[in-house]
Amino acid sequence: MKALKQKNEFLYFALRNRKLQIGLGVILFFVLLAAFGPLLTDYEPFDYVNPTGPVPPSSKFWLGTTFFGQDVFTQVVMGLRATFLIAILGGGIATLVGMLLGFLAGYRGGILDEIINVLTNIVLVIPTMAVLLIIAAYLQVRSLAMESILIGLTAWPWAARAIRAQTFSLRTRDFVDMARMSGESAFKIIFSEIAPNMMSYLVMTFILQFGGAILNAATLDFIGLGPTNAISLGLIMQYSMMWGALQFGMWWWFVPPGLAITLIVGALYSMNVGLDEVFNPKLREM
Amino acid sequence: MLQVENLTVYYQTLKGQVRALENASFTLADGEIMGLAGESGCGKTTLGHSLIHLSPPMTHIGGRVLLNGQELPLTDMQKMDAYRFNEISIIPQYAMNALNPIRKIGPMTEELLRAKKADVRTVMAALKDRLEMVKLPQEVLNLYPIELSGGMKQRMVMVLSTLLDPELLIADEITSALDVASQKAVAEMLVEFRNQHCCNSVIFITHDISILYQIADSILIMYAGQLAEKGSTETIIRNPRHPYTRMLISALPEIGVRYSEKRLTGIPGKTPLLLHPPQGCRFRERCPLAFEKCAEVPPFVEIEPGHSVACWKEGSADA
Amino acid sequence: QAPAATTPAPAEPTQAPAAPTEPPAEPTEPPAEPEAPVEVIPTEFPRAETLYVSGAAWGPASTWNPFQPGSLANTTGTIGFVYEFLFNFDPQTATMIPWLAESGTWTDAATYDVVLRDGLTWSDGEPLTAEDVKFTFELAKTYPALWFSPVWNYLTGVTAADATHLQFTFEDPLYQEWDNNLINVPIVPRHLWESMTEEQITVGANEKPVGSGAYLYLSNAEDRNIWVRNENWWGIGVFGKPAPKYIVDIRTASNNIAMGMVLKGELDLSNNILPGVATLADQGYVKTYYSGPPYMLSANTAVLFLNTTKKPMDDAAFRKALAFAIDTPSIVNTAYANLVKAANPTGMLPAFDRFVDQAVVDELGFTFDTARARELLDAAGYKDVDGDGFVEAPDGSAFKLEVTCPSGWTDWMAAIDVIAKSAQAAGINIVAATPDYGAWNTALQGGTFDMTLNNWANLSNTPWTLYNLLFNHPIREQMQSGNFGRYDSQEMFDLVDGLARIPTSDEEGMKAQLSKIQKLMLTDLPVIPLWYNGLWAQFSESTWTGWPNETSANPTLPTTWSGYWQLGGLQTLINLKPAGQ
Amino acid sequence: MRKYFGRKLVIYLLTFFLAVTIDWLIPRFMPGDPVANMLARVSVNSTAASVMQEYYTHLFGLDLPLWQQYLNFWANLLRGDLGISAYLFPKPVTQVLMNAIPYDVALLLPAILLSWLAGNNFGAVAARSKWLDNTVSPIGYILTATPYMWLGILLAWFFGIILDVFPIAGAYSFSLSPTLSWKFIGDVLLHWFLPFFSLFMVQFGGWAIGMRNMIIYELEADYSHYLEALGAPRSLIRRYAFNNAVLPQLSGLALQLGVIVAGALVTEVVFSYPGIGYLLLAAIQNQDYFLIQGCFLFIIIGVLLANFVIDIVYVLVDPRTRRGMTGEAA
Amino acid sequence: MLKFEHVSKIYKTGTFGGKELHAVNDVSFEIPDGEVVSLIGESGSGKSTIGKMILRLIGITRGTIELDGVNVGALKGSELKEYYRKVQGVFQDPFSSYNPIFKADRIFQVIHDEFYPQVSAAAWTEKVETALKDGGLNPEHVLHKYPHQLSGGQLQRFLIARALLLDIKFLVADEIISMLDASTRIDVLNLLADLKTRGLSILFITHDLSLANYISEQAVILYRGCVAERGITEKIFNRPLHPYTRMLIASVPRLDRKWDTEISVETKATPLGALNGCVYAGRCPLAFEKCKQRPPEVEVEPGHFVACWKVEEI
Ligand SMILES: Nc1ncnc2c1ncn2[C@@H]1O[C@H](COP(=O)(O)OP(=O)(O)OP(=O)(O)O)[C@@H](O)[C@H]1O
Ligand SMILES: Nc1ncnc2c1ncn2[C@@H]1O[C@H](COP(=O)(O)OP(=O)(O)OP(=O)(O)O)[C@@H](O)[C@H]1O
Ligand SMILES: [Mg+2]
Ligand SMILES: [Mg+2]
Repeated sequence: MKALKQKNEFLYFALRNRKLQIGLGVILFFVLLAAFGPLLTDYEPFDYVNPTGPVPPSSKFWLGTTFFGQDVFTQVVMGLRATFLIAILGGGIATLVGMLLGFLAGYRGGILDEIINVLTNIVLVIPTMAVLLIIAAYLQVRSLAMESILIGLTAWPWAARAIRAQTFSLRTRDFVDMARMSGESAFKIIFSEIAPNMMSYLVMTFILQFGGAILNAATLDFIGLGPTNAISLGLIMQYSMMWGALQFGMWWWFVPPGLAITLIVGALYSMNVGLDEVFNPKLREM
Repeated sequence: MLQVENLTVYYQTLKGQVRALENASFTLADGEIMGLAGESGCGKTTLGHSLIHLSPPMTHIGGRVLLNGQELPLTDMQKMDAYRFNEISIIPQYAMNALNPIRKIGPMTEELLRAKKADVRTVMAALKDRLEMVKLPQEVLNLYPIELSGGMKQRMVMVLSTLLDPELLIADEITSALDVASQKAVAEMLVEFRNQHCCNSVIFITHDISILYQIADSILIMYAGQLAEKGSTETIIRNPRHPYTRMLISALPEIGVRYSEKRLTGIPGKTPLLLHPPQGCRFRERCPLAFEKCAEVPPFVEIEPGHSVACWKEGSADA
Repeated sequence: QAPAATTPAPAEPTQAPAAPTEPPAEPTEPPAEPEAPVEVIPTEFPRAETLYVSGAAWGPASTWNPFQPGSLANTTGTIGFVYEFLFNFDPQTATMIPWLAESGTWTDAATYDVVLRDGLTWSDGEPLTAEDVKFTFELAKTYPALWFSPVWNYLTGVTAADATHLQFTFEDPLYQEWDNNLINVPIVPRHLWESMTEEQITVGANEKPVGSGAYLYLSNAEDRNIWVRNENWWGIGVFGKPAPKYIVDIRTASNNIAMGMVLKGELDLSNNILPGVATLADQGYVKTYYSGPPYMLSANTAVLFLNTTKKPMDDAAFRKALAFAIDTPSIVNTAYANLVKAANPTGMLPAFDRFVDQAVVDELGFTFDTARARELLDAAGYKDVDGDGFVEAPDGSAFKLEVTCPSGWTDWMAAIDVIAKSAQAAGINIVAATPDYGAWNTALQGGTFDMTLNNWANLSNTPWTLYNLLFNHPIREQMQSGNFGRYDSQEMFDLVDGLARIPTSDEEGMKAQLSKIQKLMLTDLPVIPLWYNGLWAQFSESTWTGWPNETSANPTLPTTWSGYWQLGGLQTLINLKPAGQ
Repeated sequence: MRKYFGRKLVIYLLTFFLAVTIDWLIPRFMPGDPVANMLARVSVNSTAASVMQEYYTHLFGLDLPLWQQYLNFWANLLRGDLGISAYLFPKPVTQVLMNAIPYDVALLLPAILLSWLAGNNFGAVAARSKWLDNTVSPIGYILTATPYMWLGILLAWFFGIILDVFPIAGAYSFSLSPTLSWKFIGDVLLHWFLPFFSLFMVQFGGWAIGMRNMIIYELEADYSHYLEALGAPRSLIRRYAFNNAVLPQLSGLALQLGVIVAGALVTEVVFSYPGIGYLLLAAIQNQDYFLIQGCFLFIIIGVLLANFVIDIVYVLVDPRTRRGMTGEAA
Repeated sequence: MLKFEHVSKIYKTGTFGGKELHAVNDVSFEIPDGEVVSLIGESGSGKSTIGKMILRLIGITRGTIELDGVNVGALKGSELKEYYRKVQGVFQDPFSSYNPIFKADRIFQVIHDEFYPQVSAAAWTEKVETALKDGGLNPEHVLHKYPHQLSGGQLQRFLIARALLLDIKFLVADEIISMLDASTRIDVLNLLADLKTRGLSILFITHDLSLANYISEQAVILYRGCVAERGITEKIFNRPLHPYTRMLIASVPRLDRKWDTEISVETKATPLGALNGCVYAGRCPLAFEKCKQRPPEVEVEPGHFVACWKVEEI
């Protein structure tokens, strides 16, 4: 109801919200690491750079080396890139599909809504990981992009549902009726009247999908259904498990990738709640 | 008997203080139904709330409130609990949503009473009678709030709030969302409650003066966080002294009047923002009678017994 | 289970024959005492009497049918513990060890006489006779779905003269394959199997196996198979009594869990691959067969199949150059941390050293030599015309090849990486790719790959096994049993078929034939043998001693892999002694 | 209410039908031939290979026309027959699943229920004071953000390797046979604990955070303000807020089931715990499409059932669901 | 002229449309050109539903609505857009009629983009300013502001100005003053009334008879989707015949007279008035057997129709 004032207010609160600050900080750190990390290392992720096999972190190998003498730092940095790629692509696709269906169902209502609703419910109830496993197993050579698309295409239901609910409640607002009486098309109404009002919501949806995609990808990778032609944080963990990192105490092999995922996803969640507090004055007091 | 003395309540916000209630002083006699009227945002709810639930961002700036001679510990949340519900009660503006949606009404009431250490058995018995009074069937106690219509919920809250026969009942805009027929029913019920001593005195907040004329004993007009005029209903309606009151009343479409015959007019201008209210009389900008003196805050003075006005034109000078 | 590349496939041609399904209405009279121990499952296995092993089972036990195909024989003791063979084979000395048979002789070129030992019994107390052996072989005639049914292509009949005397008659016998069958066809009890349906015999689970062997099936769970010693085993008097009363065969989720257990002494023998074990062995935490590199015996040859139907792999000169380009020493050092050793260019396992024609190898063999590879390429017309650092085909076309192995087989992934890199260094544009196992397998059998690693030729009693894999024929649409690169040389096929027909006793004949094969192979080089995968074995001496090692007088194989019991695995158990004794 | 269930039932049935159909497609459209894979390593004489290939194809019914395979699949399914596992040939898939299911139930039921209960209560407590909130919330975020397998790995490393107090693989010791002895039960619990605990912790974090946020919303709801204005004790207000906040948490549980199942899957992999997850992984690695089929079906049915139970519980606790919703199609 | 002929609106409620809700039930009336017709009734009586049907924001279940002989219900696409040039609406909640994240004057821009793309920006600005002035607003004070920076009254005037930009013929004004303060209410009402002079017809929706009387020529009293009484406002106001109308009038809080506490606003609902009967029967103090049938509309005096079985007795 109070747009301009609100915008400034949002910025004011956003800049002061600890959860948002911390979340953004962590994400920024990892994004920078993913972007510029490769400049810091002389190795390729799969190169056998240390002939003596595994060594703990040192000035030469910042995060030690794997069983085969590959540089863990390089792998993690490249894995981060994969992680962000999947998160953006997968999370983006999920958000997009969710938005599309959510808007459509919420705005159009009626039989279309019913159909989308049933579809959403079905996809919600089917355990996506199981489906992912199966689809992933179908693909002979799996790429990061393929993995992202798969994740995106199975993760949209809750977003669709939430966006539908939001759209539904916005649709009954009088300004939508005003727009219809102005002869605006449904498409225009959705994207220029309804969507802008849900911006905060959409952003938060994307953030959550972003995090969800990372976790999903890690799970897939870990059980060996990740990309067959790239490195990822989940794969690093899988290899570490497979090659006795636990038994041989090579903590530097499995701690960094998991920690990176945890921190990134944790930061995203933190941002999400932070944003919620910014957008929702009721929560600010706490 | 309620005495409010120089009560000043501000909202603390990031942009500064919203001076929503300043220097309010008035008394409310036993059994009196006092209407509290004024434009939206003038501080009616603030006044009502500050008497029962003065919680952040509301801040108590000054003044005190005496109920039957006893000063209320307005700022002490814990101590106030002893008064709330027992002595002072409220029917909130949001009555439609005031009930816990997932609890049946009967059990919820019992739990509340038990938590307030009231004599549950007697009160629950009394509850049955009161449901009768508001024409609600006994079965509502076995229903969930969503199974009630809006009007029913409104009345249920009314019954609930007055269960412990409070000294003071604050009814905040309980008729505003209703159509004329329901307005009448609810307003009459409230009077009936007072008559049956379900509550002693009532502050009836509304922006609809014509309803006050129907049920209130006295009317208090507020303008932009300050008291403008208080007097008996007849006085305020028939013989208002504050220019604001006058204009307000004359803007009401009288029944039977037709546009084509008599064109009514409203009050030009806008209510000031209470974040940085103008100095002096806050009505000054919209007032046709304003003069230099109005740059000072006019005192709220009793110009005749039971009739107080805050206006330089009507105050001691002119009277 | 971690699909460690080189963990041996449960058996290969080792596939053994049938055993009983649920004993259909067991012999009514309670058969002797031997049954007793089977019924009693102790709540806890006394450590001192129990041998814990791992690395053999690929999945939970599902079948005790000794005739079922290799990768299904997860219950690794079924063949070898419960069901036995006419002969065993000692790969160290390359000798056939009479087992159920007391002797086997070719009385003429087409007649093979077998004399069974006296006093053989089934674990239900029934005697094991020539009729059982005859019955077993004849099953394959009745049911072509049994893996050894092709024996009837040249076997014409089996007769049992009496309880211990059998005669096999042949038409054009494939001696080499026959020997292989002697050590791989499990003999099943006729009195129980006779009444079984086809389905029970071919695909039945045979949940209560009755065999003749040293151990009996006790119980199983998802991650373990438990065997108990057959106190009435006929072989106790002949070979000695295996020391462990119980054998708990563990399926460890990852090879490293096995490692951790060996280190703690919870596991006596781990047959899992574990490249890092070299360090631990050096420091004495675990024992291995050799105390220094390569630590392990060799179990099979890892070869690089080249798809000879594709360009430029159809050019022998190119293949030869590639062989010189591959940095096998790096594979051995890096990917395996010296747990393996480089293969002989002929692909022949060390046990068959005597069959390698050194002269041929000296003349036609290859070693890692980038410069030589470049020379060869240049000579064959492969030149870098466009200056991208990679050579083009003689016709000027550029090419980019893929070397593959299944995804997740980390040691092989490391190996193909080395292959690709070293080939690139020689100017051959090869990249590594790791498809899923299923996709890899499809490409392998369908012949759509460029080049890929494979090691399906396991240790056996004859070099013929290896060449049968490498030059399997005829060329069909789907190559399931070898020759994945579709090397089409009638000459070679004839040579291999000829080898099959040379009696195993005719060493000189075999050598001569093998020399021809090796010569042709090293000339054409349709496959490039790279290294020997190890017979991964690391053991603890905390509970059991007497493990075979390089210093043992008669070293046996320290393995529990399916199909290896008859290659010395069982003998290893017999040689064990409780620690401190 | 009946309509509510009617609608749910339709969705469940539809889901089931769809899932089963997808399920049926699995072995038929996966790359490679399951039988070829199964026989891949049998390097026998090539004549034997093709005979066996044919024999086994027939055995799995893969030589029938597709529509007939599909109908057979349904018919068999309704008889509880899911075919034969290729990887664990010749065990029936149903039997293989039956061996694994107890472990899943033992792991998932307590982990889901306890973490939900504990998380919600803990979150409600956390919302109570700033101090608690500031300590509990970050931990909650970290926990929910933790990939299941990573927490599993860390726990295994710390408790299993460094402290060496818990076993990190299997369901019970290799030296024991299943019996009803205290020793065995203790051993089973010891093996159960870490996988359970890691599942528990991740979910716990999620619920705690969720409840914390929900309850803050609820404490700002009108009914809470009303009770406050009536001077009701904090305890009552909190209780009501909690009761209201629990509802979205309950539907959240339904939404989360899929994720939890995935979590259990990888946790089982980390701890080699012989449940469905572990089995499914083995099935995938061994290209045992029939077993994959079975695992998937089991997961689907499990999740559907759990959803159904949650739906029923939801209706019982939330009066609002019992009234039909209205909607107008413009 | 806008003509309602046996118009009904049935909402399907419940998931699979199991239940039906007759929000508007067989309503017929006319709105002559240049007249203000009030639609009066308590909450839920179907007033807004009628308004929205005219505006084509919801579908018409049965019957026809005609504007100058054109069937409104059948309009599609560009026809509908043309229709909106002639017919517009203003709603109850001024704040929710604006998209909160845009400036309030965006509504004018939208009209420009959709209906007058050929008009130059400068000319348009001029047009807007004129319209605002017509609406009693000072353009300088109100342009380029966000909705929350304007008062409810200003926002409602904005909406009226927006309608004026379109040269409309017909305006639906749905409780446009009920959320406004007493001080501004009357001005908006006056503005509305002034529009008549431009030859506009208005459907004025309210629950307050005195407001209807103030502004309109004709009134339609609606109860639960059915017309109870209709005709010339003055006649109805001075001589209400339907028990419902009487109750409504008695409920209006007046400043000249206190409520007659004898007239009960509510009687307990009895199932007497089923769908096919008189819908008011359940509450009606006069209800009797016959009320189980639907009473026909009777013209009791010229331009005054009542639907009540007891109309003769009253
Ligand atoms: N929580 C708050 N924070 C800051 N300012 C507030 C808050 N609540 C109310 N105000 C301001 O205090 C002033 C008085 O508000 P109050 O709610 O008492 O008005 P009111 O007379 O009850 O209005 P209405 O008729 O709309 O209910 C208004 O200007 C409002 O903007
Ligand atoms: N989208 C909808 N779906 C189902 N029922 C509806 C819908 N919209 C309105 N109704 C119902 O139709 C009836 C008439 O509603 P309408 O909004 O027209 O009443 P109204 O007279 O405008 O009331 P108010 O004075 O409260 O605005 C009500 O009972 C309402 O509950
Ligand atoms: Mg208020
Ligand atoms: Mg309405």
